[in-house]
Amino acid sequence: MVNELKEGWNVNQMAQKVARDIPDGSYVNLGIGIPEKVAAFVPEGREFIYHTENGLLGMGPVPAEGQEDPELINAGKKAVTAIPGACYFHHADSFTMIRGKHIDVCVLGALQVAENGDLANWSTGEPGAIPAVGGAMDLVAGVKTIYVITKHNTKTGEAKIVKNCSYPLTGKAVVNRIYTDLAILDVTEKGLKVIEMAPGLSFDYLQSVTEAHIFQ
Amino acid sequence: MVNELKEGWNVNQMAQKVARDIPDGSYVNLGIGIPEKVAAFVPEGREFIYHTENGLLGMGPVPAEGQEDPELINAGKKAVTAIPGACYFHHADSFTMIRGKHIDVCVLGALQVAENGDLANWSTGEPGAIPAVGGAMDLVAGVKTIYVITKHNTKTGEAKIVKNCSYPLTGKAVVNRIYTDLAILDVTEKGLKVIEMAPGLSFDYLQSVTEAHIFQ
Amino acid sequence: MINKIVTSVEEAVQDIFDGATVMISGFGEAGSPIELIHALIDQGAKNLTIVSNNTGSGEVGLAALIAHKRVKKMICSFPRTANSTVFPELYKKGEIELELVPQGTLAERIRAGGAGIPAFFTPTSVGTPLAEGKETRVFDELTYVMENAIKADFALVKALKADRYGNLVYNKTARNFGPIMCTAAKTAIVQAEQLVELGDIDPECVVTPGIFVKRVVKITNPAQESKLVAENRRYPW
Amino acid sequence: MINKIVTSVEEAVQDIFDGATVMISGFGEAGSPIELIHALIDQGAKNLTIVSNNTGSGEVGLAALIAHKRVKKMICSFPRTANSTVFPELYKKGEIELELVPQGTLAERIRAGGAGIPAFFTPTSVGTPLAEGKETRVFDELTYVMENAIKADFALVKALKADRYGNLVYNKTARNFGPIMCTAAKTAIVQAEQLVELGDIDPECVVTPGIFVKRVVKITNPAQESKLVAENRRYPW
Repeated sequence: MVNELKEGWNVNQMAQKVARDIPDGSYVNLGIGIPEKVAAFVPEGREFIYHTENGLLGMGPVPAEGQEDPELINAGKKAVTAIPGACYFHHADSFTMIRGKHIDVCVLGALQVAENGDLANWSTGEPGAIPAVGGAMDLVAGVKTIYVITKHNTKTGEAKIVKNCSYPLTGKAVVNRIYTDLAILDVTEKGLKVIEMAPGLSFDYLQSVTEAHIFQ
Repeated sequence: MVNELKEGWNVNQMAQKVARDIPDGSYVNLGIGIPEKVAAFVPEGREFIYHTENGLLGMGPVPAEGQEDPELINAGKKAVTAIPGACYFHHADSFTMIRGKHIDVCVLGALQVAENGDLANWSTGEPGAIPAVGGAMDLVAGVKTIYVITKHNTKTGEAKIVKNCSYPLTGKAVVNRIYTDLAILDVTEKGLKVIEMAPGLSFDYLQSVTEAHIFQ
Repeated sequence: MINKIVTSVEEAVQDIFDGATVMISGFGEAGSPIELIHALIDQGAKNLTIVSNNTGSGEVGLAALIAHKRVKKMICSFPRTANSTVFPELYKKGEIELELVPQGTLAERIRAGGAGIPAFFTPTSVGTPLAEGKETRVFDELTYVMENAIKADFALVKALKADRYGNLVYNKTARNFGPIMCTAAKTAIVQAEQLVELGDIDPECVVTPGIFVKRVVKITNPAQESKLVAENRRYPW
Repeated sequence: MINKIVTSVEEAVQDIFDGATVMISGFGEAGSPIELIHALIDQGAKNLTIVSNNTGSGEVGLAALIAHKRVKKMICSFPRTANSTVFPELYKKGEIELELVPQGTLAERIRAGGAGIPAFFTPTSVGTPLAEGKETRVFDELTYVMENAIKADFALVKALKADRYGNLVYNKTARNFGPIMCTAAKTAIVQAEQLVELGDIDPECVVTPGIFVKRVVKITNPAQESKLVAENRRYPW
């Protein structure tokens, strides 16, 4: 399957749509990579509190150059800041927040998402590859709402929104909503429901570039 | 069995003997009642740190009258103080110290101790009595060394050092050493070994007022 | 804007429903949220299951809640203490249930409830009547008993300081069960002696992160239970 | 008198034995006790099982310990990070074992080890390859996997301040695994930037109570791993 579409939302537009769907006052964990961009698009009048699983609630923006503290970092090991009202804690307490269902929303990247909400985002399962899981399995098992933000297909045109994940799972039936460059899809009991499509896109075209069955 | 002995150690002497056997630098939890008296007899040159399971490590002496703080209390709900170097923590962390085998010595009272080290100290099992256990079962399950300090027999002459506990157990085979007004007894694989006797006491007399089998 | 501060104890406890499970902080009077408990008495919810280390003393606070027959069941480690007569009398009459739990197991079950751990194994109570009927299991030649998490619909907690995010610090040994109860309740309701601005609590010293707290109400001079008992006060007065 | 302060890193790590299990604090470079790790390299213990979130970067600190073939097995959640080449190369050659554990499960297993809990149930990893071969169980219609505690012979931990009782506070997100590792190791060895008098750390703000700490050594200006890596430093130098 080849993705012939040239248009579609860019990464910032995708991130903005995620932010739009997060309720005021939410506690939010943003995964490494594209999900981090969501922080730049908090809608007017809303306040989110960002959790980073390495031990900070109330993560603020990237520090000014030269102001980085190597002991104030996020889960991606990048320098961050702490807002007034932030707090630090150890890893067991941090994952109490995650596993105990205290975090409202987690935004994660994906290698594959299946139509039943299965997520694969930690390993391609290649022999000889170094597996690394971090907090991904804890997040999908514990956070109330899981949003995936990802390109609809890979650079080489392979499907990421699939019938069944071929890569090792991060969690079974854990994803609630998928934000791609082409569409927003809800994981429902009946399968993937299209909530919104990029401008100019037809449903038939969207289905043609999606391995999973989708419906409107 | 009637306790005809008039002599024997008094409570302060018993407490002093317990304190004598606690190594320098120990973390110590003292039960409610007679065990609390141990704190007054720290031998010259030794430093003990007292843990109270309601959330204080570094418990200090009773405050001067008028200096009591109703929010600075011990497990017996009496006003205490905190020494320099003390710290406060919540109950789950406090019992991490206990259950995780971080406390070196716990000194407890007893209703009955059996010759295999079984301890009964929380309930007489009377029908209609209000059972109350507190931290006793956690302490005997988790603290490295359990010392019991108790009168050898009850006021009415009944045995407290018994073959088998008739009261509900606090823990099975948990007691290491027993300090009574008449003797100090070690719980060994072979039974109760007499380590020390009150002045003027004969072994035969001691055995005659002890239900459990003892040996020298 | 996130603002967890409510202006009255009435508002703070308004949605506690009949049959709810309510955790109440405190070890004896230290950390007991007496004003929130009194508001709960006024509010009227009944058939409550209360999780608290003790059962209160005299006829104020938790003891008053029990005296008003609002409590179906107590889950606690030490139901009788100095000046506690209300619970013992109802218990002897068979009018209140008791689940007796060793203090450390109680704390760990609450902590597990907050941490998404449904069950764990502990050496505490093995071989005693409190382990009867419970599953046991051997790890490394030692026997442990399986214990289940406790969660609650509400927690009533006393703190020293709070900010609008719900970050909390406590006072000395009044900390006791507060932090873990905040994690294990769907709705943690806190009375704090001081409300402070965001950032006034050192981020290294926050004891309860605000994420675990839903509502905060200011009670500047909380009543002292032992003093009320000494004065023979009874709630409501 | 209780005095846990030792005067050198050599003395601090002298009894770490071949085959020991050693927990090492840190998330990336934040909280990594690099001077203690270098002292362990100099000391020579081998066949170690290391419990740490990552595997180090460049050829300093934990990565240098691995490069010197002292590590038989890594228990960690994320063995590959920016500038980490040492572990991946040895792993591909089959010269080092890996037990991959989800980060929160790793934290909880360590916390359980310190708290006397031999095993617990968690929803994390259910239905994934990391749950394969593990016991699962249903509570309230949801499936959980049983995980065992991890304990260690030693922990090497970086803190900000310590006193002679071993009370510790940490710096920001360098806190990460330090507090739980101190609880789970028989001998927790700490490097602290500052040594302070008893009472200088507010008793309300102590993060690791001294009871969990055996030795403290002062390292006033700890090396910064990312800086050493940027300078292409390799230990020993």
